[in-house]
Amino acid sequence: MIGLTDYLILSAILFSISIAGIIINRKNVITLLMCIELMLLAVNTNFIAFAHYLEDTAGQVFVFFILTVAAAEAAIGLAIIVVLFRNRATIDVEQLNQLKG
Amino acid sequence: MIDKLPILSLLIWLPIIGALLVIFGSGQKHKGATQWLALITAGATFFLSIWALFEFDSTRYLMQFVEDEPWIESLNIRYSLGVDGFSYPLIVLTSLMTLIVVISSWNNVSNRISHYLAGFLIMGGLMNGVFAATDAILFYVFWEAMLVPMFLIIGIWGGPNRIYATLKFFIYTFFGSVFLLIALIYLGMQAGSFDILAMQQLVMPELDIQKLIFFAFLIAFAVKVPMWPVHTWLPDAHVQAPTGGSVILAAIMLKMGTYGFIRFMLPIVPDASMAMADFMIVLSLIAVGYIGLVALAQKDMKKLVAYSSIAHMGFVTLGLFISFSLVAGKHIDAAIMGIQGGLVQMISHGFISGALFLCIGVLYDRMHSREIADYGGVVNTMPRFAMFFMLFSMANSGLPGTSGFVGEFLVIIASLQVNFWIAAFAGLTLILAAAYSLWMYKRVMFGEIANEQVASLKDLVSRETIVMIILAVMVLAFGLYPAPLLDIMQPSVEHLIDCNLVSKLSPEGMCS
Amino acid sequence: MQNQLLAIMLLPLAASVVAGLGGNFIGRAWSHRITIASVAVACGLSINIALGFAFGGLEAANITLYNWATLGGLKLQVGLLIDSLTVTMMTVVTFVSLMVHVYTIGYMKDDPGYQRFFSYISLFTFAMLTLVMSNNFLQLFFGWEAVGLVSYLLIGFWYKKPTAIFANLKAFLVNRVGDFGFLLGIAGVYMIFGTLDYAPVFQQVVQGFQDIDIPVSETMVWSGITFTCIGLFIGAMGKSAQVPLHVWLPDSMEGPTPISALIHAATMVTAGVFMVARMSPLFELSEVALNVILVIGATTALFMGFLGVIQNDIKRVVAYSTLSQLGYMVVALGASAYSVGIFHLATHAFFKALLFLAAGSVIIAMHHEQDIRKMGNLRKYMPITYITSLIGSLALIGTPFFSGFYSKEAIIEAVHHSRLAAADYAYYAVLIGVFFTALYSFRMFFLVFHTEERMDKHTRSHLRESPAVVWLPLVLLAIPSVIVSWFIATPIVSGSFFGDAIFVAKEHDVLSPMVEGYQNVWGLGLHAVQTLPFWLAASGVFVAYWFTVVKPGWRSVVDKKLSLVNGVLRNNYYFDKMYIDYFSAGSVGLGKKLWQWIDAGLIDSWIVNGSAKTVAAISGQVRKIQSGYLYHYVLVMVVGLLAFLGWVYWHALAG
Amino acid sequence: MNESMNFSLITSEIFLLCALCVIMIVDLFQRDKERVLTFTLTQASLIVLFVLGFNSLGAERIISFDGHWVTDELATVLKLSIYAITFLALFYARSFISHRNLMRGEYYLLTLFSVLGMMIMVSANSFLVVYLGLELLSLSLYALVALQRDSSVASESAVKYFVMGGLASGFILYGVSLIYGATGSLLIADVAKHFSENSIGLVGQFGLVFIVIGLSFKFGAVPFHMWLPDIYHGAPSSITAFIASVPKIAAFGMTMRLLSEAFGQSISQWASMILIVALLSVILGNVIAVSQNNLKRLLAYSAIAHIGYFLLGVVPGTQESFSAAMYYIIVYALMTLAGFGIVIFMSSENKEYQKVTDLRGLGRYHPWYALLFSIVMISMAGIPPFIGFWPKLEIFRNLIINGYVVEAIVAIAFSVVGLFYYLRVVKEMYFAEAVDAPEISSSRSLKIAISVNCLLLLFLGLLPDSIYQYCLTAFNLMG
Amino acid sequence: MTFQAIVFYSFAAWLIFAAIMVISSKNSVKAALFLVLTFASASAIWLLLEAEFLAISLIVVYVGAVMVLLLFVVMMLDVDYAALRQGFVKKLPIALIIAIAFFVVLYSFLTHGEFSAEKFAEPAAKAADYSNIKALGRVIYTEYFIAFEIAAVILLVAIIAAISLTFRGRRNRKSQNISKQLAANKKNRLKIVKVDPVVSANETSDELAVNQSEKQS
Repeated sequence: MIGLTDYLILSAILFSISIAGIIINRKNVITLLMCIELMLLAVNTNFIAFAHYLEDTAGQVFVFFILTVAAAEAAIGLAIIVVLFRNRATIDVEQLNQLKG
Repeated sequence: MIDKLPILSLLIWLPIIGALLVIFGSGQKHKGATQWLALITAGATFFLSIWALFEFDSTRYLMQFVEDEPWIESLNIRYSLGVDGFSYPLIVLTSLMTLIVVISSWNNVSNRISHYLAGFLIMGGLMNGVFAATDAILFYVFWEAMLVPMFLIIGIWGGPNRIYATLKFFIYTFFGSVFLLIALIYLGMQAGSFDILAMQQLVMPELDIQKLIFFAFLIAFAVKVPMWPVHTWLPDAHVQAPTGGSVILAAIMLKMGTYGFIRFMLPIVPDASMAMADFMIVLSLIAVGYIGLVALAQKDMKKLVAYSSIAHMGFVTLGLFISFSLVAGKHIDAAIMGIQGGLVQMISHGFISGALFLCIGVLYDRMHSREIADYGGVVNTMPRFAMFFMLFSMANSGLPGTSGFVGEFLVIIASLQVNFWIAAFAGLTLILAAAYSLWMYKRVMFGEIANEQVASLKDLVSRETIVMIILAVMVLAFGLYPAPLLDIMQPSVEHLIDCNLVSKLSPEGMCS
Repeated sequence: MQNQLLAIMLLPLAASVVAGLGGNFIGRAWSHRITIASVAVACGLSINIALGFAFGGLEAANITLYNWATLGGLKLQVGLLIDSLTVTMMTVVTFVSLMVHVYTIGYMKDDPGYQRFFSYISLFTFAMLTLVMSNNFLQLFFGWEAVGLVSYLLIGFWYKKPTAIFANLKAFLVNRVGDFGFLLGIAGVYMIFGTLDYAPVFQQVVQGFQDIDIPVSETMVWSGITFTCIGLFIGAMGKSAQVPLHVWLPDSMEGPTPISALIHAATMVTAGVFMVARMSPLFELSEVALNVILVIGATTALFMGFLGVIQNDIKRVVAYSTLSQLGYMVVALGASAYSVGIFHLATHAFFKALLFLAAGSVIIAMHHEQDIRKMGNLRKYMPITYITSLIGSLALIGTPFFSGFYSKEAIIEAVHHSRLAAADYAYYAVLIGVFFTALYSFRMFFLVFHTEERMDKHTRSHLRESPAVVWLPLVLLAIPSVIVSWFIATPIVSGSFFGDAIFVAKEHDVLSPMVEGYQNVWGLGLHAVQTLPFWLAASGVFVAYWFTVVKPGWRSVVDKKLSLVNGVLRNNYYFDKMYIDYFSAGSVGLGKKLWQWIDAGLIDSWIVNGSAKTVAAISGQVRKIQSGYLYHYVLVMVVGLLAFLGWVYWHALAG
Repeated sequence: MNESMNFSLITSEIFLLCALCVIMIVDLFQRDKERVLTFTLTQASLIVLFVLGFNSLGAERIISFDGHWVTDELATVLKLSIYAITFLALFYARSFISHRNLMRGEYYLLTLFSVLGMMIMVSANSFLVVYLGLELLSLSLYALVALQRDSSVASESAVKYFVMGGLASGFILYGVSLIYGATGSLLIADVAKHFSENSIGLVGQFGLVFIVIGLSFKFGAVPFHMWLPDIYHGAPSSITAFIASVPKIAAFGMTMRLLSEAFGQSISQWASMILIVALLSVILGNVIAVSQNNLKRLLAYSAIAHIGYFLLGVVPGTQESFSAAMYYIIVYALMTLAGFGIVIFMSSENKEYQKVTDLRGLGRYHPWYALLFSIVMISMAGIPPFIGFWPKLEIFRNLIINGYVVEAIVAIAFSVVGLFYYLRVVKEMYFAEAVDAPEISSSRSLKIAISVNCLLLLFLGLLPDSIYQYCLTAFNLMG
Repeated sequence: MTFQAIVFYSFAAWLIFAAIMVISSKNSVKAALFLVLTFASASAIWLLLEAEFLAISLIVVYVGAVMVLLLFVVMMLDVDYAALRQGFVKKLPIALIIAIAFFVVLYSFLTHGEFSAEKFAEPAAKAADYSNIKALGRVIYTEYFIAFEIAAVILLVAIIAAISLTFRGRRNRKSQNISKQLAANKKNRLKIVKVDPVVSANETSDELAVNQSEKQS
């Protein structure tokens, strides 16, 4: 039988993968954006699983808003990447080290 | 009439307001106006402090000229001022030294004189605040605020290595005072208010807590005094500071450490102080002996005087901390003698070290060197100066008849009652102080004219002479007749011994 | 009387201030006029009071001037104590001072520091008077140090001379070593008696008091009285130049000669003797202290006499003679013959001042040449100086009927009668000392005034007797050098003059047996030929004559035979070497090392700057964590998250 | 009280939104390069907001909109300080942005949007609204940082900010999801009720960890601080001044809502975490700042240290300590604004002076500004009588009262390290010999703004109660 | 194994596989497409959880809008993907360790018992006329009114921000900036590209930043 725990573990896996993705990815900023989307997906799955098992709509409403925000976030994130690319002609994460120390 | 005035507030704020006027009112172009304004302010402050002296009731130990206004109501911190026999002489000393610094910097500071004078005026006000505050946090505010103008004065008008010296000075003292803050907060919490007198009334049943507070106080005040081994900021600061800075530093700021001992440490944590008295005595004696030897080895005049200041301040702490075993041994007179000796030493050292730094400043203005080796035979070209310098050197070596003698004499006399070795070590100052003071005098002043520069020296101008005369009169007056000073402090000292040095481990025996 | 006393004390001070601060304004002549007038008045008043004590039945007076400090129940006051002892000292001081003032007019007439000099010696007179007239220890200490200060100023009067400014620093510091003991002694007085005034202290001594033990280590305890007395005596050792604190006195001859006469022969150096006599009630309580005094005094008397023999500087010979004579006085004190000590002090003041001033006269004539090997046969040119010098020398060696004879004889007798442990040593020391006193005195006398003329032509052509202002004081001093003992010997030795001023315990009384066999001054003088000291002195004069006049060549032979002894003596028993090379150089070296290793090295470099540097170094390293790479940032953040999660989880499992 | 749909309770928010729309439209038709009208309208609306907020001081606590919204003294005071400091920050920005191709309507719009976001954060009473307010703020800030489109450092910092911020939002959300799972509600009141009735449990604790870490990130506390120096450094100075100051106040509001209200019963769970984070921040921030040569970076690390001190105020968890922390954060905002104000001030038309050594000679040639900047630095170092001392005093007092003596000593000891680098700035201004006078081409508005700001640090320092009493009333501690 | 389980495990497997591919694809386009797959799988899982509206929104919003935007940008930026993949394997272990550690912590606490089937039983089936959309719609405009409004503002911000960041205005101005020309120097005209990716230690960020700011002016 599939229980709440299974969903939660699935989302935990997704969460871990997204973190690994951020750490592992050294070349492409866009992939970082995707990793964040993955992370939000994991969170959403959590919320929905809880909402389902608690028989409550609040979780689903939250997810609804997270989706909205995530969309807005993606738009702004991509815009920033575009600006970056225009300045540097690269989106290599490893070259984002002008600021350090 | 004078009792209607908020004297202490005036003593604090008058110089500060004057300083603001000096900065903003006259600007750089009107040098004369700037100087006169500063002089008038400092003079008015000093006059006020003297005027109030006549109103000062020297038969009471209670705080006088009390002002008490709410300041930070949410924390129960009050703007409360008051003076007793401990603090009022120091306020007069501060006002006088500020005036002297203003006069002495008349012609020899060319760089941004208005800022320079304003800095000293502000500092004068803040220092008066330190001595007048009866609220612990107010005290702390003045205590810390005072560092800032001094930091700038040393840093801007100081010698070649001034940056290192001034940073060291500031950070050293700040390091000390943060522990003070912690202790004050704790005490404020226990006492329910930050009133220092309330703190003194506090019963502190646990010796360990007293000891913690003791060490917090110790770090803060010992740095300021300064006691060995936290003294190394002082020689650097002195050497690099401009003349006025050295004068204020030596004459007033060092006194704040010992004032802190009297105002806070002894009355608030008497049991811990008693338990640690031997430790403090050993540190004081190290200051006398060890620092005396170190002073002997100095090649820089200011450094030498700076080290000698440390050694002399050792007598203040010695006088304070021998009082415990004297009280315990029922030698009340000797205890009074020790404490009074320490107090007189504070005032006297203010004059003497200030005067010595002024003397060195006189030479420095003319030769731009503080190295003893650069001088020799100055007496040939500056006989009048030589006379004053001789007087102050002698006073520094504790010659009877000068104020430098009184404190050391009383402390040594009292200390033999405690232990022979304390007296013997303290007595070493007779030899060491004479050795370093007079050896320096010999190398600088006596002998054939050492070089061309010395040959072209000009003797004191009248402005310098006036300053020297004032200080010389003070040094001699308090040396020949210290009774008025002692009488002012007497009730406070007796109260300290009767009520504040008694155990606070239990409420019994404490004065109410 | 109070006004008179104040006038005695303060007039010289006022004159000093006027001459010192206004010297340039009032000019040379007025400077000496004012100072001499004031000292003359003081001298006259002193003599007046002294006569009052001797004949007019003046009572001892204890006057309080003002309250110096009140400390709880203790009052420290400034005041005057006038009794026969004080008056003796006042008279001696003011009289010698007056002589020196007058003499100075001639001696210093070309010196640019003329006014300053008068100011200093007047100031000295004031300080010395304060010392002797004091009625308490505080003021005593004030005067004590004040005379030291003026001595310092005067030794270094010619401040361009490197030797002078070395000597004055040395004098001050050595005196400070003595004062160190003195101050502890005063502290001891306060500890035992609870007051610093003489009167109550002496009263307690008489009425009984509780001595206090001073623990100095786990097992050792000192008696408070002994400690106090030795402390006070250490002060006296410094001021009165007793071994081993004597080293400053020969060097102090770098000062102008009038000063040597006034301060370093007649007055200041005797302050120690005076002080011990003044404190006689205390010293009587401690036999240990008296023994110490005897040993120190005898050693000084004898061994400094040895040194006198080999000196070639005219003033140094007199200086070592002074040291030796001070030793005699101290021996008298140690034997509890305080009055005899003071007696010798008084007589010595006259003839030693005379000798110094005579030496000064010679020096003027010799154009500041002080080496006696370059003089000779001066009696031809300077008859007055010659005669006065002869009188002085005879007085010094104790020729019968001269004043010095009585006092020295009394000392030797007193020691002879003393039953203290160290008395035998002291007795033989002072006896041998008599021989050497005669030897060095007349060695110098013959070399200067007899023998062949060894000075260069130029000097010889200018040799003449000194002017009246110089020789007049010589004559005026020569008179008391001869006669003063005729009048004062009896009252002093018999104890009637000092009365209560000096206290001697019964068991220490050495004067009574002396007084028993004593008829009068003439008898004593006539009796002298039967005594050993007389023949010792005579043989001393003879040896001096033999080696200087008859067989001058033998001198170098003896030098060679005794080269080892000679070396020790030439080096002043290596005291200077020890003090300068080891003590002072050692202190400076130690200070330097402490400063460099502990202050600059350990505290500053290691702890203060070290911690600053450590913070800066750590900072420089830690900032590298901020690599600029996003994935590092995320990594740190996630590791932080993991750490917290793990921590919470671990806690939850544990709790 | 619990009211639903009472729009009068969100008057300020509605007004701001309307004003925003007006300004947006007005700006569209602006031909003026200096955007005077936009600026004026923006500042005017902030003034109106301030007045509105000031009038609602002292009102009782009302929870509305089905528990999602709360209006209380805490929110009002925080909002007032947000308006005031934003108002000042915009003055600072004015000449700076006009020289850097930043003078666009969006600058003001995005600032106002972030103000709106912050208002929401401090008034939010549910996790959902908190989150939305936070995102509104964050998104505006991401955009603001990147607004200088031709700057490569600005865009780099924007990317870093964005990625790290997204990650932090993810953490907070994951935590919120766990809390939701544990309690079944998103409303703070319900969560608090749940935890007061039930033990927090492992889920609650894990959720709490995620939330605490998210908050630490927003404050920039160690070890979640890595973004902060780079962003402060890279962003255009006027924007740095804004991000470094005002949002911290809002973050404080959020912290109070989440930690003190929702998890008020489980203080021991979060206090120890905050304590570690705070001490690490104090230590690391102060230490790293020592080796910084760039003024902006130096201020960034000093900000980390300040946040550490501030968080120490949160640790004891008493009402009084919260008010102390609130006092600290408001004062901090004022000080840090002045601090970055120095950087803005020193930036001329075509050159940006950012190195500490660039301040050389200021004391000699521009003594007034050197004095002002010294006040800032010394105030930051916590030396009385400047305002920076008082909140520190309060923080330490609360720590000691609640038994955190060792922590207080550690923190206070590291303030000595802090003093060192603050003094270095003063040192450069006054003591170092300047080759030539630093040129200052700032506009008058900037000069007035920085003078007012710095003098405030002094005058408020002399009258510290003037702010502190509001902080106390916010936690019902006075009157 | 129930149908539900089969659906769950298969879509979960897809989900994980796709997620891993997202983070490990060399090509951003591929990654984006795998992200689409991830979302699609997730939406299937959400359907299992009876969140029909959200599942559909996920597809519509993400796959339909966000992903398109993403791809659009990816295409537009014209990145050299060959260069972007270096050093991937080298850093893998750390990431793996972190991710696994993270997962282990989460896993152990999620299976600790607080989310056990006893506490969170499978909810009863909803009534036939239950509509997820209706249920959400009812609360969004009432209970969550304020949140909804804020979300609207957020979208507005996104629009403004995106436009202001990327819109470059009309490009037909051809005026000369004389001061810019005069200020030109070798440093800002000639960019020296470092071949070695390792940054030399002595070049501090400050210098770079100042160079940068000079270049801007």
